[in-house]
Amino acid sequence: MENPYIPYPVSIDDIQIATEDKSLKTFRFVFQNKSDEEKFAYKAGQFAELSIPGLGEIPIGIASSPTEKGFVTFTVFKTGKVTSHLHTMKVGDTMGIRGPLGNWYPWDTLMGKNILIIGGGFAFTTLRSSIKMMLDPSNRSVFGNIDVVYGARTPGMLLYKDELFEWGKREDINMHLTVDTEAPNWDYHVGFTPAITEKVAPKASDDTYAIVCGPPIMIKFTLPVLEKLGYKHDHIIMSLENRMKCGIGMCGRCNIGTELVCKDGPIFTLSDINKTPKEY
Amino acid sequence: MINYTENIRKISGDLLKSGKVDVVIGYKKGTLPGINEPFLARTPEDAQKLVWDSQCRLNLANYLTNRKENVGIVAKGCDSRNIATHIIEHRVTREQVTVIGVPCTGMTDKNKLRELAGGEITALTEKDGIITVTSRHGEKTVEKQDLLQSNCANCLHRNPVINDIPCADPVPEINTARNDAEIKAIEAMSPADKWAFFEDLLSTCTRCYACKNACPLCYCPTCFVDESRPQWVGKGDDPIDVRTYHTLRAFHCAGRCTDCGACEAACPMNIKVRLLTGKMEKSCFERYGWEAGLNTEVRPALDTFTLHDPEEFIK
Amino acid sequence: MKILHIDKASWDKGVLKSGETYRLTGPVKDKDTHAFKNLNDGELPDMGYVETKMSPKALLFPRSEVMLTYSTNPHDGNCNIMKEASKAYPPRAVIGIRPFDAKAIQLVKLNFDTEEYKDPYWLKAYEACTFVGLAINQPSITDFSTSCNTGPFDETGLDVLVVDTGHGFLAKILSTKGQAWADAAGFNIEAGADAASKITAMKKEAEANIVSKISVDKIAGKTVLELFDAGHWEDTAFGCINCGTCTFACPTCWCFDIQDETYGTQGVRIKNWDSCMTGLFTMHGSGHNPREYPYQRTRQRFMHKLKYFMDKYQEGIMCVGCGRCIKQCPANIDIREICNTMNQ
Amino acid sequence: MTEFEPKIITFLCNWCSYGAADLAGVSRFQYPPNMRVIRVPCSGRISPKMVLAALRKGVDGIWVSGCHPGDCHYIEGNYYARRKFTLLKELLEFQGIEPGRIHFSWISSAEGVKFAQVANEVISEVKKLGPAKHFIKCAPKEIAAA
Repeated sequence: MENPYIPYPVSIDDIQIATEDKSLKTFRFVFQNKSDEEKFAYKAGQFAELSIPGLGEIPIGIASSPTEKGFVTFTVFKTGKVTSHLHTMKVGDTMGIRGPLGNWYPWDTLMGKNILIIGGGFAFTTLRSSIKMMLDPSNRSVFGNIDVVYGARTPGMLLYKDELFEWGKREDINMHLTVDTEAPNWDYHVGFTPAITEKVAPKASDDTYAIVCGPPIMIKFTLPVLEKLGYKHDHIIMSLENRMKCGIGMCGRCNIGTELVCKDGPIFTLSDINKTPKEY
Repeated sequence: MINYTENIRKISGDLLKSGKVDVVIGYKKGTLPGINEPFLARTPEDAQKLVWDSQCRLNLANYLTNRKENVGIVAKGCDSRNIATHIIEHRVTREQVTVIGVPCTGMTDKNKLRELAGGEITALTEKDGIITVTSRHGEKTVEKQDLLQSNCANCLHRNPVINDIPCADPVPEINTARNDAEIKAIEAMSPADKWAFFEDLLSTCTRCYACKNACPLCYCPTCFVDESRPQWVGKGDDPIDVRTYHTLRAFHCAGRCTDCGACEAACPMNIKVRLLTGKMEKSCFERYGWEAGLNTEVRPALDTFTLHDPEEFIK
Repeated sequence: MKILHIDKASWDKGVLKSGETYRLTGPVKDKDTHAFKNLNDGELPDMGYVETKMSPKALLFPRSEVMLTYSTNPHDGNCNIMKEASKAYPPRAVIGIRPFDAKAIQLVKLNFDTEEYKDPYWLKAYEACTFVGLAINQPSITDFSTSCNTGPFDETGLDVLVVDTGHGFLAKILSTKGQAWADAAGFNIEAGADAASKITAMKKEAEANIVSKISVDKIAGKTVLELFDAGHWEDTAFGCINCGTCTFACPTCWCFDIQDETYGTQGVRIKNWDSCMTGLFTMHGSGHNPREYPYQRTRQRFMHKLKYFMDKYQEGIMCVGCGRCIKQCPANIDIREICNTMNQ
Repeated sequence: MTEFEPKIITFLCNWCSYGAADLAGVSRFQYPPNMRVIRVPCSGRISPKMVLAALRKGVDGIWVSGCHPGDCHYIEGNYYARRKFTLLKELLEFQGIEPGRIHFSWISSAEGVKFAQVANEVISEVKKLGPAKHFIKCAPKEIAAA
């Protein structure tokens, strides 16, 4: 019987400070047993439990793309007991990863469709995974137009900045980066994500899906914009968060109505979410 | 008791009708014999559901914590002392609260009722200080005073200390001094026996926290049992974790506990958790002459000091 | 189906004999109640027991259970690598379990034994068990099991159903596991031809003695949001003190917490019972709590039992009507009343 | 057999007793090395949680020391502490922690001699009691098995 509570042992391979305030770091892990990497086959949008013996576990979205081999990355905000400890760990340290967990963005449905990605702040991790995956030469032709609206407070708070600017130079993706207020040497948008979305988002159609991931306040103001633009609720895809422990649908704390965010989610369409209590 | 209920209904109805209070916290008839359910009356019609008898074991001050509106509250002696404590500790303001005072003749001990019935209680009636319980084995009738919870039998303040609208005339007090016999018996034990006594006492605890949740004193936004940095206590059934929990809970109540007995009445495993809080209150009384909640002016024992507090044990 | 007759003296002897093959667990007197415990050598289950305060769910889902072990010693080869705690699962006979509690185990199984994931601790313990149930002849006034797809003589999830006829026991063998236990106990005297009808008659009588009923027909027809947004919850939950009494006593409540505990450089990852009644249960790292107010937690419990579970699994409600929560609730929160309110 | 050497957690207030420990050190007053000192801002800062945390880890004795009444750097911290300690000591001893495991003292920063003297007293009292028996959280059996 496979024990779903045992994490795969991993080594920290690289640590990058992800934002100027140092509250986020990106950790790259390599599996200590090669075979575990195969078992960890994941899709963009899934998450994993990062497991530190003695401290506990935290559910974190996978930031690397399934097309990137040999490692997995996670960008982690320092907030509680486990994440604070993780931020003190060093390259070479051993810890555990349990997953992949949860569902993924509905890639089967999204094939051949135009994709509008809207992200804010720290919540760009699984979106990064998705973009990276879609831009992979073997996948790019599978999708239609890709538009990305990504906002942060300041340029220094944008995650994966180098990559963002690289993508900005490409022809096959439209990047709409924005920061809250004017900043030196900032040549992109200025303004909150919902406002920029209203300006740059592609027209709604049956063939266009929006993936929205960001802080509650961003979501709150972005959804009306999308509605105004004509996006149907089943064409708006969101990733939810709730307190989790087991990550496999058993411990009982992450439910919104009948749905378990860890197992039935974390990805839901807005029309799914509309049927459930807003307990997230 | 009948006129208590009638008076409470009348007073509450009037208070709600006049708009003096927005809600009244009281009890409504329970779904099982031998227990009533705390109830929030919002309208004069709701007020007609209010009841009072000797099965109102929980402390209604617990339901007052942090309420913002004007509240009428049905309160027996101990409840009123916890309302006073709430006022001292700024959980509510004096102006907000209208106490419908119940001169209390004590609550029945749920275990004594069960023992009396000799099985599942299928019906219970109470009239003029006589309680009749019915079970499959028949009917038993006993004077209520023989069925009292031990805190009620030892009660020193049966009449509410805050009593805006009394629902009846005061009842005579039945005790003049603390009865610490049970606690003294433990104090007389050897350390090893004391340890073993509490080990056994707490052995059935499941950490459901009914004791702390039934307690009007336990309102910290984050209880120490939930603190994680550092984590003071494990969350399982390890006996030392259980002991740590009960020890700290009792200490947190020290100088604030009115011995209302809600913790013990709430405990599904019938653990005598009052032995620990009782020890603290005994110490507060012996050392500082302190009894919690007798007025709304004096700070509780651990929130004050005198220059010459006893300190014979300090080197 | 084979029915055995066992007189009371042979019962005791046989049960003890089965102890040579099985680890025995059963109801024994524990302070002022009964509890399911592993029986010591020579100890017998108290077949005259009325009820246990705690359901026997802890046999498969202990209050605290070590799942994994680890070392944080850098000189250890396995430093910071989690290992499954070694555990043995010898065959166990659970004697005297009540039918509704056995039914509850089947409901809990839906959570721990899924297509995608299996909880090995629960499942291995479950598979090691032979459930020898004891029918309830005299249901409690809070027993509403017949409204919950079970009842005092329900055979669901049992390997043997034992019926106390007063002069002896009738043991209905319900599975090969049950037959194996009977063999190990040396019970082999088949009851007379009237045994089946005797059991049926006693079952009818017991069911007729059930005075509590609930009904969920209208709940089934309503949407989750209709029930969730109904205006009554703050008042319904008013008396609730949000302790964990009901969730811990409940045979179908399965929620748990995972905790690490380190002792020097060695540690364990433990599964502990948890309760949806507590604020911490759903508290986000940010401090945001989707169930910030106590009434929201009470609502979750009843919505889960009476609606979410029903919609998710199509296996009825997540309640077997044992009545423990009703009897033990310090505030007299009564699931039957709440069910009525929801079912209006 | 070597003599039992107890571990004693010692909470010293920053302004008085910690200074006294320093003074005892520089003055070369002798006391055995059984103390593990934790410096706290004030004896009033000590929470029962901290005392229990130490007991749970298996310390054999606890000693809390602060400024003399009237000398608290925060004017009245030690007056509150005095009441707190009174009740805590009684609560722990009520449950079977032996008298003699938990000690309190007032020692000013000028009282290096008193510090050494009380240290000796505390150690000898705890030694007499032997290793701590109660309130120690033990590792579950699974660790021993691993």
